[in-house]
Amino acid sequence: MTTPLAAYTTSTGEAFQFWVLGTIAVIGALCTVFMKRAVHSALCLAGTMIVLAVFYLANGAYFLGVVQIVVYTGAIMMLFLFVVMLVGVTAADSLKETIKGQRWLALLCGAGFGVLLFAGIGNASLKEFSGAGRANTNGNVEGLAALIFTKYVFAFEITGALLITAAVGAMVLTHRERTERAKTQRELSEQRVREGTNVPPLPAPGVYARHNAVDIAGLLPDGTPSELTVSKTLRERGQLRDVSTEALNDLRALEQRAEERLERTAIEPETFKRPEEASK
Amino acid sequence: MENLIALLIAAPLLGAAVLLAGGRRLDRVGHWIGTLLSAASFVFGLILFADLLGKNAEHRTLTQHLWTWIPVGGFQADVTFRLDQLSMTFVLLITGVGSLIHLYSVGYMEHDERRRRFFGYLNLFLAAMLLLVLADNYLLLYVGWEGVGLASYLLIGFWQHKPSAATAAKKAFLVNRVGDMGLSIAIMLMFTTFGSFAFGPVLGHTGDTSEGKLTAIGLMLLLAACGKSAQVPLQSWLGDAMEGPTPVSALIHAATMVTAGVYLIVRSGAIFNAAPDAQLAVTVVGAVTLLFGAIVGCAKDDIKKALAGSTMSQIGYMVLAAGLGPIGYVFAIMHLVTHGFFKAGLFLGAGSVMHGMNDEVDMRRYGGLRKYMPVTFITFGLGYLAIIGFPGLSGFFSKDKIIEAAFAKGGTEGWILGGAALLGAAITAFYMTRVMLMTFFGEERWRNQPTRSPEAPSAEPAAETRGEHTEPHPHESPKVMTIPMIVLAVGSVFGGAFFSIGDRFLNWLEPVTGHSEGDSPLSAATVTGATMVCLVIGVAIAWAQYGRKPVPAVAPRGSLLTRAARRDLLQDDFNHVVLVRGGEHLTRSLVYVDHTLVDGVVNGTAAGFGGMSGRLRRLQNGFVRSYAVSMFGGAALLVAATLLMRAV
Amino acid sequence: MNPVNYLYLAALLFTIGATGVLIRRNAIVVFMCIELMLNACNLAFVTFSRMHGNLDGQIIAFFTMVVAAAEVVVGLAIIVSLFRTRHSASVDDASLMKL
Amino acid sequence: MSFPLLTATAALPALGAVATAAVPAARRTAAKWLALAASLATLALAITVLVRFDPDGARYQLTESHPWIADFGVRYELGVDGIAVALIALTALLIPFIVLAGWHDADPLETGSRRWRPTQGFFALILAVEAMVIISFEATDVFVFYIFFEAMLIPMYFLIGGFGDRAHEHGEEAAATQRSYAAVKFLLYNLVGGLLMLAAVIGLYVVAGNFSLQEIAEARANGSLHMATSTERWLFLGFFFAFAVKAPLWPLHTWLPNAMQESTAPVAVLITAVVDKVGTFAMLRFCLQLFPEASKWATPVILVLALISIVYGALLAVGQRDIKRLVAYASISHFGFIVMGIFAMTSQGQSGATLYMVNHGISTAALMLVAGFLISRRGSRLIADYGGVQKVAPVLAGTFLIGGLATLSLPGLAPFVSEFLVLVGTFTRYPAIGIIATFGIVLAALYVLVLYQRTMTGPVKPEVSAMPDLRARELVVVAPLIVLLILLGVYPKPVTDIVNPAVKQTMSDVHQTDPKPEVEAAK
Repeated sequence: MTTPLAAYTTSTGEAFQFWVLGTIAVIGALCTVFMKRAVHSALCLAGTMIVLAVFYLANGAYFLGVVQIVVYTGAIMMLFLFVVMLVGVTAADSLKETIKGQRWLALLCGAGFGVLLFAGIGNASLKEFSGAGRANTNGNVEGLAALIFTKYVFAFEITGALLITAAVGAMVLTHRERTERAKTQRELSEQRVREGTNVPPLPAPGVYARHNAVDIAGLLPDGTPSELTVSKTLRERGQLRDVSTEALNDLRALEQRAEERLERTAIEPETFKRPEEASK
Repeated sequence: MENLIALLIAAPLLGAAVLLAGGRRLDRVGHWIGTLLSAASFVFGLILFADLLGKNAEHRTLTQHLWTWIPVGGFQADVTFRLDQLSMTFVLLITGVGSLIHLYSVGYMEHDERRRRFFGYLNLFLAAMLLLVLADNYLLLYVGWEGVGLASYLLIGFWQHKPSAATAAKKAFLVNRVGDMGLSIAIMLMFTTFGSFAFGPVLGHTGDTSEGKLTAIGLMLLLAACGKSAQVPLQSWLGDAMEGPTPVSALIHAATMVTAGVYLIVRSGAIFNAAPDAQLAVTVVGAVTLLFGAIVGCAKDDIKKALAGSTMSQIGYMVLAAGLGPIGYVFAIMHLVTHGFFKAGLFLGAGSVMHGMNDEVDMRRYGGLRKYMPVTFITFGLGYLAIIGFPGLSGFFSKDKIIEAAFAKGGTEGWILGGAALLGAAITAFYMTRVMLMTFFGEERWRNQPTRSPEAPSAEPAAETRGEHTEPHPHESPKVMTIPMIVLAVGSVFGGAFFSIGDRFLNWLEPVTGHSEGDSPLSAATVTGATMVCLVIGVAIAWAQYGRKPVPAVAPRGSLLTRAARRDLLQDDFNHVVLVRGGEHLTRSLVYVDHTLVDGVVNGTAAGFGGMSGRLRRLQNGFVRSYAVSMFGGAALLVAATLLMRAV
Repeated sequence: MNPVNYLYLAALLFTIGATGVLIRRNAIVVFMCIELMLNACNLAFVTFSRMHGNLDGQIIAFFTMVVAAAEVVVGLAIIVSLFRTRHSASVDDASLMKL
Repeated sequence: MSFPLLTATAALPALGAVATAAVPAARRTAAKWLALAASLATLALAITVLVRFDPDGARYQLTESHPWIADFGVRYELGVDGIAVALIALTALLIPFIVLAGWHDADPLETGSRRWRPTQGFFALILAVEAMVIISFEATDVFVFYIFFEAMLIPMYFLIGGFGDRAHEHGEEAAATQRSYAAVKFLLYNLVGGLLMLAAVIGLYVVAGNFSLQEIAEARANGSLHMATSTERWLFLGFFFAFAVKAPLWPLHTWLPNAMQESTAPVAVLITAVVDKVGTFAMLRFCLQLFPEASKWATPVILVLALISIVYGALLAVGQRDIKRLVAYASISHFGFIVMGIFAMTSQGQSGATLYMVNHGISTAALMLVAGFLISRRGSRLIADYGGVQKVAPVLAGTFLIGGLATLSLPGLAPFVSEFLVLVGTFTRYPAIGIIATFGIVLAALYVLVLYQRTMTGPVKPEVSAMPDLRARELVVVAPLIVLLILLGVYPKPVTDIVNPAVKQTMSDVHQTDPKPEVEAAK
């Protein structure tokens, strides 16, 4: 596939490779768009990018191919994944459209645009190919370097500046300025006592032995879940799993079996509310 | 000598300016200033009169050019005065009677705190009226014409705190405005026809144009005359005009202003002579009005309104005469002058009666006043005899001549008109006798009852100072009021005889108006006889009804005609229903239309744009993705466009 | 095979990415789709450089990558802070541009 | 290069405006005096213009001409003919009275009111309007005229929207909203007109190649500049529409009642007596001179519209309950007369119309300002709230009556002369229209007298029983106007002498001569 010289037509190998990987790339792109979960989209996109990297290589852009893999798939996509994690891996956003007509318009525009592009390329009459060979006569990387540091040096410098600016900007955006000194443990506890709100440390999640995962709220005596027991982040992401109902159901099942074991008549649920009747 | 003419007008004008702009500091002397200046105007008039008498008949026309008023292209209006026999007659009448009534008012308005303004208005009226009769062109005449209208408006509404007075004033001005419209249209017609509206060019060239044009002009002038002289159909304002102080009724609404219409017609005689149809219209209007007024006069219990009705009918006589053409012009003016005397006298008498009766105007609350106010009684009586045409008194001569002239018109018209005139004479005799009897004879119906009848509240605010709700104490008026009455009585006794013996008046006026003896089917004697008979009949009926049996203090319901006549023969009701109501509806609907339709279209457009933008605004739903869609669509379109460009 | 197919592929990927941008609400996925579009462009560039036998196309692609990297950094930072403030990564929630 | 008198006349009030605006907020009274002084100085300059102007001299005098935008052939060209001189004099004459009458209208309200009323701004805006009006009377370059014709709207907008009657029956907020409605309506109406005119101006440039009124008019006259009939008609319509909006002609009139009703009396006078005159003036100067054929073509329609304005305005005035609205509709009726006179195409009609502009300015000023004094006393604009005023304030009532009589054009007062001239001028060519228009004088009498009766006569209402009579300042405002009304009514010759030659010129521009009377009796 690393044909040094691509002429008017390419080798069948490359053709084969194109058709196979191209399909994969398209599928990956589609998945990126239509996957419910951001993580999956990210992974599919990564796949597409790798395919593209291969295509770069196939087109004789060795340097770019590598950079594609290292920078894009390596750095950028990972950045994406980090953010996804931050926002919540499991958060699956519905693909149901809320804006009226948006989806149809989008598809229409997309299709139309695609058709136009194809038409454009189609009648562009791109016949002769001088191939990447002549470009890469004295090495692809050297050639690029020569160009970057001579012809495009200013652009290069400016992009560098741009990158730095972007980095600073990202820091500024994400950095939250502390207006006051962070409270120490001691101060916090004192404050709690002073205010009289949950003087003891917050209850731990999963008071039932069966459920001690962090994302399950502990139940209050009346069986309702208590938000306090779960960490703030999860609460905000709405990733609490509420087990109060199933706990009650389990309890009822337990009672049921106990009754059967003791050969008592099945008790209607209301006997829960009238224990004195149950006692006779 | 010509320069005196301007002074005639200047004197009262100055008076008006001084009195109205002078402010309160003139309150104590104001009335004397006014009287003096009108008297001065009268004196100037006399001087000029003497001057005219000194000339021979055909040179008795003085003109004075003051300045060019409106010069635009062919449209040349000058401020030029023309004093000939006709206007001279009026000048003397106006200034003379005017001065007398000024004098009278000094006493009559004594208790009114706004007396100064009253005299200011009176002077204003004199100036305007003099301008009217002295003008040399119709436009300047128009100025005087509306000027007197203004003065009458101010004076009728002098007691503005009374809504009735204010309304009456407004009504008078509006009805007059309708007439003025006729005058202005007439002037325009003159301009388009003759290229001028000065008396000379217009009246001198009536032969050069079509009769149709002249008829149109004539009818328009007639309309104007109807408005000013309270002729049918524009007579409705005169009755209400009695809301004004009595001297005003005497001067403006009896002696001078209301006769301006007659002046206009006589002055435009040349036009009417050339337009028989217009003349016929004039005579018809005159005849109708003289009957109309007389009938109304019979029914009114308000002494002033009764007199107003009679004024209407007397002016009807004059208009009728004026409509007869050269046969009648002179007699129209003659009757106008004599009428000026006796009707002014009668009004002043009425005013004096009211003065003594706590401003009571209802004749049914009078009675037997002759021994309490003898002077008033005598003067009023003389005026009464004069108006009914008692032989030898001035009314006799003038009215008799008119009736003759009416018959002299010839043909069936002549008979009809003459008959109307005769009938009118009979009715006149009837209602005047009625007034006389109810006021001065019979038992004293004002005894033991408060005179302030609730439905007829007192006119004068002065009354509030003296008019308690008690039984009145009839008393003779002060000298300053009686003297003018006496003078006028003398005039109304001897005026007619003086004028007609030796045809003095005829010879005096003929150069201006021209004169021709019609061919009367009846001899003068016959007509006189007939008149006498009618007179006697009228008096007799009145005596039978009001002299023999006592007059009820409350008006009986009366016959249908009587009730109609009390309501001015339903003319006001007609106006109210048709014009006032109709107008109100029209304006109200127009206001609605303007607001909903004309304005609605505009606001609708605005609202439309607002709605459209609101709908477009929905596109800006704030969702980044929909913006993105539009951007993407735009990009697609751009690509398409470029491709098309390359394809083409 | 004619290398033009690469261009067709690039066009296809670009369109898919664009549609994704329009369809998805999750800011992160939207970003991924943008990346996809950028990559499609890169592929096209590379193919062009092959056609013309010079390296400029690749240079452009290289720069694109750099810029993309910068953009991703800033964009993700924005998403994070957005998430902090409104506890959601949905682009529709940030609809303050509405009048 | 002589002293640029015309520029000075326009520049002086502009400078005055700037200076007035610059007065610190604390020195309110100083600003008032400054404004008054500026307006008086302008009056002095206007009088010099009047003196320096030679009625029998060249058509445009005191001309100034400097290149401005060379690329479009725009020149800063000024020049006055008789009509312009008369109107400039009127403007310069009225402004001092307006300033005096509005002396306290822009004082900050007593505490408790949320409305802030910048006194300096009020007077500065008035002066600015004066400057723009004057220069648009002077401009003989269509482009220059257009600019100021439009720029006028800005200060007017603020005057209408920013300053209303002190007391308002519906309370502060309602007043504010109504004011802004009126101001926006005024602005939109005139802007629409202005836009059409702009299109026409550009079209004119495309056709004629420059903006100079004189050059184009001459070229039109000697036929060197030919316009296709349709082109001329379209351009004419573009111009006329703008002017018809400005001088409200039915059915484009509805902005005027709102504007006059909501603004203070002096501003209302400014609108109807000064600003609107620009519209009618421009019809006379631009429509007739630039597009004579089209003007003749449109005459019948315009006359009918004017007729409708006359009768319709009068009828609506009768139907009004609000004093200011009543005066506004009366003005609409009067503008109908003016337009009718202009398009009657007779020398009487056009001289009458010009005279009418002057007289209507004075008479409306008199009536409206007195009405303003009345309203400021009682704090209500509704006629029904008054009654018997003449008993407590006779002088006020008297001046009000005189103003009203002038409005109903009583002979002897100035408006009569102009109104009669217009009627005659129309009658000589279109008798039917003339006669119908004559009904206007009856209706005028109706609405004026009804207004006077309801407000001034009758028993004294308790609310007005304590009403003070006119104060010295107010007398100073009203008395001269009344004197002027009488003077011009008795001796209008000076004005007609100035106006007539210009009118003769205009008549020859439209190739019209007065119809000859049937009988050549007078000559």
